[in-house]
Amino acid sequence: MATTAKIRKLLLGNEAIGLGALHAGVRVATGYPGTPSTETLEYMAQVAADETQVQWATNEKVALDEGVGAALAGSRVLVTMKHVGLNVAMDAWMTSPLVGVNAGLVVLVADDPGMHSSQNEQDSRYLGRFAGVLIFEPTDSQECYDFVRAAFDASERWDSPVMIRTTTRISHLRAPVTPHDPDILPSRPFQRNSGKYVMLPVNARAGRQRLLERLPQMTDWVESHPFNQEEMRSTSIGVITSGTSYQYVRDVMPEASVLKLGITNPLPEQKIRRFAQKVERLLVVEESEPYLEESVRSLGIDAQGKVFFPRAGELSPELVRLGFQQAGILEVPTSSNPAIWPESVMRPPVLCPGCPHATPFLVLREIGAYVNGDIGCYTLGASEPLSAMDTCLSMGSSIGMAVGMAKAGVKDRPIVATIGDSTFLHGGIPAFIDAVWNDADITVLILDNGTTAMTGGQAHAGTGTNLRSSGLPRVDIAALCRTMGAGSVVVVDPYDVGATHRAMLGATRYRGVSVVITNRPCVQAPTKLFGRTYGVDANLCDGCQLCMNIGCPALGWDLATEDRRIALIDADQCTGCTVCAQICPQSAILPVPAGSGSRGGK
Amino acid sequence: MWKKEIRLAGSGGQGLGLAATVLASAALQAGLYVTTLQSYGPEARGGASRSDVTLSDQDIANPWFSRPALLLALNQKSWAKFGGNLAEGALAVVDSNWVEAHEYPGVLALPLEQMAKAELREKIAANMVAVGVIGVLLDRLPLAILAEAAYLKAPKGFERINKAAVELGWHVMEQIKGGVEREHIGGA
Amino acid sequence: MNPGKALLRQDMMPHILCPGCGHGIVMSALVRVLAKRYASLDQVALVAGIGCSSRVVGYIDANTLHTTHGRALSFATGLKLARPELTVIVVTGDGDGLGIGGNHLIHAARRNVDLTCILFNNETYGMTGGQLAPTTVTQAFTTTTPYGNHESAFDATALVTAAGATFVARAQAYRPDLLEGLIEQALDHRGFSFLDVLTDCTEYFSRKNQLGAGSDLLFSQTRSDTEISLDLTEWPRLQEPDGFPVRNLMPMGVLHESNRPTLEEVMELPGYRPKEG
Amino acid sequence: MATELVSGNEACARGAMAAGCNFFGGYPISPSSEVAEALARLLPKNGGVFLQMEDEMGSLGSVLGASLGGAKAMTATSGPGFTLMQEHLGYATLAEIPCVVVDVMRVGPSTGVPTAPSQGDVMQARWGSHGDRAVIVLAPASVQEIYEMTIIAFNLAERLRTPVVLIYDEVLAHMRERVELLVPHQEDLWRRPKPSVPPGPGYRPYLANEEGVAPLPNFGDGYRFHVTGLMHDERGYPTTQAKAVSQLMSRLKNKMEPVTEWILPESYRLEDADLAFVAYGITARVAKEAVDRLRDAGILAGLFRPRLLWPVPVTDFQKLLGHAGIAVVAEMNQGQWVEVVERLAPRSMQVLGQGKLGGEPMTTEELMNVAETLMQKGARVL
Amino acid sequence: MNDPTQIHANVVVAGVGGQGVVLAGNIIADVCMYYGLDVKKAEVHGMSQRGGAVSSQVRFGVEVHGGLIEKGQLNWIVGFEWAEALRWMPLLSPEGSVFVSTEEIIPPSALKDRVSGMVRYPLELLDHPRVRAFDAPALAKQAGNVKAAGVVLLGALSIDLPFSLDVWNQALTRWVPTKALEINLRAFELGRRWEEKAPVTKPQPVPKPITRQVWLNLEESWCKGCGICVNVCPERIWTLNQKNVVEALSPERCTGCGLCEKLCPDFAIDVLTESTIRVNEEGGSVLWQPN
Repeated sequence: MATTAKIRKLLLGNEAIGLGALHAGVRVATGYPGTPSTETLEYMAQVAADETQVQWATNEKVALDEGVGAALAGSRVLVTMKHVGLNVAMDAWMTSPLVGVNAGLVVLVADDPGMHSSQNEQDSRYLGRFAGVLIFEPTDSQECYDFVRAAFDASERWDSPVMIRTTTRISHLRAPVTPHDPDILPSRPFQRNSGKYVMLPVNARAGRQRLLERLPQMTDWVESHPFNQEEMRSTSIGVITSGTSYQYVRDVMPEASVLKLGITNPLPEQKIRRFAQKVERLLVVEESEPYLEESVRSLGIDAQGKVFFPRAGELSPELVRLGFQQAGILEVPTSSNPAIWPESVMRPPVLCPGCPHATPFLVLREIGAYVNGDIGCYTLGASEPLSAMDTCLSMGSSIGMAVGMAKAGVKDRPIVATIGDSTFLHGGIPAFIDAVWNDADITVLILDNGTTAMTGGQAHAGTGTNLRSSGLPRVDIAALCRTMGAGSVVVVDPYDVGATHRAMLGATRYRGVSVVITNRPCVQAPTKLFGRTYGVDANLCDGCQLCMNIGCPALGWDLATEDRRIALIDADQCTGCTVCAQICPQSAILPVPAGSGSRGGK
Repeated sequence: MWKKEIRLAGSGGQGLGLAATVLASAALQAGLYVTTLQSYGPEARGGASRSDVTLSDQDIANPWFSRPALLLALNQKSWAKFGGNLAEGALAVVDSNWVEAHEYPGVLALPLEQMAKAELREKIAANMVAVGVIGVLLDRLPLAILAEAAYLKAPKGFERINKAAVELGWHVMEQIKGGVEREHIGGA
Repeated sequence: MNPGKALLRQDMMPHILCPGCGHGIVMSALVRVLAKRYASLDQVALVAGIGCSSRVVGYIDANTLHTTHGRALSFATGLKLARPELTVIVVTGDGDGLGIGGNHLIHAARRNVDLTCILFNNETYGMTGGQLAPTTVTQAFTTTTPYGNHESAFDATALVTAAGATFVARAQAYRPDLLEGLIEQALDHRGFSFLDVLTDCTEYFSRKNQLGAGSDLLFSQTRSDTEISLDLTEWPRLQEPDGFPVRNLMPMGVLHESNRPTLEEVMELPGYRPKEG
Repeated sequence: MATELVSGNEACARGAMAAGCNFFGGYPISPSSEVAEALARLLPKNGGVFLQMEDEMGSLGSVLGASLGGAKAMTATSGPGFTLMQEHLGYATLAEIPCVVVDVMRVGPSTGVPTAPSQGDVMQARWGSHGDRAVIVLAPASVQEIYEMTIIAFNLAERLRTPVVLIYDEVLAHMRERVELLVPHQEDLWRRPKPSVPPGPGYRPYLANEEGVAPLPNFGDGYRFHVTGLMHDERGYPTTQAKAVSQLMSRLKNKMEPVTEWILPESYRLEDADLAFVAYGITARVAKEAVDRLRDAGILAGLFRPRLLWPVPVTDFQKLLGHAGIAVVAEMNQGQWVEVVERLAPRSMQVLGQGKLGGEPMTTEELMNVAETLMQKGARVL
Repeated sequence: MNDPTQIHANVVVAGVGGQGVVLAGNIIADVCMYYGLDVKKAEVHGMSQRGGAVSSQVRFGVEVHGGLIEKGQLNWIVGFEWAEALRWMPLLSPEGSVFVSTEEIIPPSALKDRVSGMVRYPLELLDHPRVRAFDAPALAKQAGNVKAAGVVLLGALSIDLPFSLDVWNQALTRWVPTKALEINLRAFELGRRWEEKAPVTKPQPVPKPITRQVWLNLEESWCKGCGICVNVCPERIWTLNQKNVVEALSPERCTGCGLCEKLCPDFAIDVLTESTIRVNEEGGSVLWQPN
């Protein structure tokens, strides 16, 4: 590591955080995959020394627990998650500052403004402030690297976890990073201290007291911290900003003075007051919530923010420019004649060709069940043409929602919860147990594709692998469900449309908790899978479009025909899963004979 | 009314059915009424196969009889089976080479097969020799009609042999006739 | 529009088949083909046995003969040899054709009379309330297999192929176009042609085995193709799927075709005399 | 005309040919096989179809199919096979399909003695098929009669559109007798009635003619109609209406009635008989001999021989037999037609069933003994 | 612009998941790094990659702040797919230009209008002086693998940029897996000479709308309410009503495939088209017909 330290690398923000953590001497890194946080651990797994533990945990709560444990045991720990993951870890998160750390504990929380891959948009800084921890907000990959190293020092200094908060455009921004020499750390063996580490009410009260005493000291420390940097240029406009918003401000208003906040909890009140006094007009530019804006205002300082810059969605240079224009700071350009370009196409995410999730939703739609979905690729079962999902809330919620539906007395259609293997292990199990316990008449469809596909194919407890290990014990989901008391557990091949149909039908008719588990691996990860290519016999296809209802991207139309659109299979995309061939009522979809130009064989 | 119930017996394959056919055909030709019955099925393939022929100068009401007036027995088994159940005063013709039938007074023991072999080089024609013998005993069927029937009903290639065999039997029987007492033959 | 609809005995419709019965789909394909081929059905005879499938012929305005249980082929054989100019189509069920009538089936195949036999295979005796049929798959529940079927099912096509049928094919109710095409090919074929059509019993078999309604059953037919399933065996699975009491995977389409003189030709019946030279 | 020595089974085949039979579907069984063998030889030479089927159900099935195609069709079988044919006999009755079924009786039940004669199928011929049905059963007693009755059977089958059963025993089947093979005139061969209306809407295949017979066309004649073994209405469509069903059943029965006027029984020396033998088939011939010999012995015996077993020749029976004091019903079974006689006999008549089992025909002596014993007892005879 | 160490520019690589868009962006960024430039590159991860639009926004210069490119400041679009390139054109600077593959990947959602058969996708290529469209996959195929189409486009882009071929090749060597390197280097070279090599071909015919007219006819008294049509209809036109008889919910969506008719066991549905129309005068009412 040391030999390559000085070379400038092009790293994602996430990767930079991972590298920074490694250079800070992290010995344990854990987390649960979640866009946009996932690549941190994946990168660390690639580059870390052998003795460094990098592994996925079953969920964020478990990861944070592990993190606190490891920190108390003397290892610097990085725990990664996305914003909604922090909600899962919330219980431990709120208490961990009371327990404190021994070695540094840094929690990466990646927010997803604009909800590129999330079910909500939340500003995790509130949760950092809520817990009373330091929040570091880097603005690019280099800062990611630098801040995480500083965060470990801070964590140990303040005996508290530290949050590194990024957003999509930081996590997924690739930019140069110049690393420094790795830290050399003193040993910090575990010291028994049940009075501090055991959260009995009496001890917790003491912890709470420590936290409250610590906060003003931390504020003082932050006041002088170089990560909160005043960049004085023109004094007519001052902008307080953090994270990626800083970069947009720099791009759009290069002449503006900026107070760039690298640490956003606690806030440097004095520094803010000073900066406010230096500029004629003060604006706060930040993504999503008016977190900084409200804080500034609470100091009695007149600042404007969300009135010009949208609270919903992601910021962009355009939006920032628009905000400044609305604020009357930038001139609205006289409309030139912009080029008119044809409208592009909507390209919503879709299930991949050969995705084993397609058939179950096809079947669910036919059966007409009420489907409670969950978080994962299969949430796409909600969109056209599968359109077979009625609800989706959060990780692991499907089963509980189904139980609720059943208990509400819904009887006109079967109630189904669909949940992926990783999500089931993440958050589905307690709800599942509840369903069994309360004798809910529901069917749980576990879409087991042997990976955490949505985030790019990460391991989980059912895969027998983890980031840096293989041959691990594997949770047998079917056996687990039986053990938990499901009355009927059936494993079915989702590429077998008829069998899937029969299995789902049988399960939905079962009274009590029934389980159907699909058994085909994801075609994309961890290995790209494909079989024999299939094609459409134009003489047989009558253009009924039934195959198009799978929503397979490999299926399209032959546009040359005039009185009907017959189907066409893109041989490059076709994985040969055979589902369309099975449902084609005309038997028009057939394997392409080997040697006819397309990819044959397996 | 003249009526004669004849049983032709032997082992399957000895041509008793044909013998019955020749007799019946000749009788038909001669203006007589006739019925034939023969053992059937596995019995016809066994050691004691039989063909029954009833001849009459009037319509035959009942073709079925259990005690024949004339028995031809070509083997011992047939004799054992049917020899003990003959009508009163019945005659029996047996192949002397194969049948031991001393105890019965009306037995005419002739070396039928030997005769056929010696004279015609076809021992299989013993049945037709017997038909000739029976023809004489019946005294109702002219030799010409009987020989013609044997010729017509013979399997392909056996026409002349069968005809000659009937003639052989007929002539041999004519010669013996003197020594056979008339009342045993029955008839008019 | 199905042109075959005009060939129905309108005063008998709607037919007695249960809602969603696959037999109706096969019937629909059959009349479609008949309408395509024949301006009039005067020279077409439909001969059926006993059972739900066999009821189908009564609704078609042809020369229709609804015979006794299992014996349709024998009636048809007699009819065809007596009137060789007729097109004779036998409609039978799996119980009718393979159970009680199995003997006639194999001998009809052996004789190679120029008949077309369409076997409506719904895995059960529907008319009598859903009992075990020779085609009922192992494990399946019927009213006479309350503990699941312990026996194996017949492959009708293998049977008739072995018996000497000169055209053997399999189709499904789910794939009406394939079915129509195969009916046409079977009718084109000179000699004994046999078509095993997989249909479904929505009322009895389905209920006993929790297979759902008509459309559910149609969907369960989607797997019935060995070529596809062979492709799938090459794919990795995470664990072995549980077995269902479902039909063995069966190949579709024309499974056997051969050429030998029909009985009519051998008998030199009118219209079947051997060609000169 | 030719006089030939032929067996009963051969005569049956020859009679069928003379009647214009052009389809035979059969299955080998003793003691009927020679009928099939003869027709296998005769039919193809005369433009007919001979088909050996896979079993008896198939045999009669093919016959019915051929008949619907317009063929004059028959089959021949024996006891076990006849049993298997019962369903199709019922079918043919209900669907009104002409055909001739020859049953050569052998010892039963079950496989019994396949090669020995019996008269055990008389009731099966009547009641063998389930349900209720009217039947025509002919019982020839000589080879000559087999020949003639086969022709008659076809005539009845065609005219009345119904199956006709010709029933005789193994002795007659294999017995050879002189037979005059009379070639019937074409006008003496009855043809099945055909519809008098052209095809078209409103055509009703099962609308009976004045004889109560449905004048079905042949398949392929341009009429399209439905034939079913279900109870049907005049359109041939299945019906479950009680009225329609009972009408149909009555018609099927009523149309058989003239048969007893067409097929008369044989009466032998009955005019002054005190004791009447009632016998059919081979047994009647034995009884005839017994009559002569009893009369020689001074007993006034006579013979009533039904040639039509079913429907029962009631009128003839009462006319011819009315005055006899004793009726001895001789049959090679445990007593079948005797039940008919018991039912028909006047109160004054003593009816005795004389059965014979075991596969050997009754003998003259046996019948004479019975008669003599009865007469000795005095009974109510004189 | 000719000094590779002083250049300031924004490039977007746009395409569809799986086309190698992120990799291409990395290669460009890598080349810039060689010249000591500051680089910011925004990528798309997660759900959007599932068959959705993927882009790499590469910003480089002496000093670069944000990773996102502002409208009017986009200098080059490298479009791996036609519609994806089009998506970025509104951001193009007045002098900006486009290298785009003529490959058209039509998403399933663009094929919703099954009655007219019209595709909601800009099938027609643009005739515009700054849009340089060519059949990159064809060149990639020449190079040895159709999947190298993106690198062909990078080759084309490289002509406009002041970076040396060696540096490009080095970057390729770093980012492309060794076994595919030779093909990719060849593809890059073919891309640099795209003008002489690649004809502009029209990848998709522009379709005419379907003119087939369809009538639906229902024999209500024959329908037994089995629901087969409800479930097999690809357009989900049918529904069962209170009387347990089917009813056409949205007949205007009927494409006339006839599946419901063929799979109706009860002969209750007629799908009539011009060629088959013979409306039964007695029974059944025409449920729907086009105006």
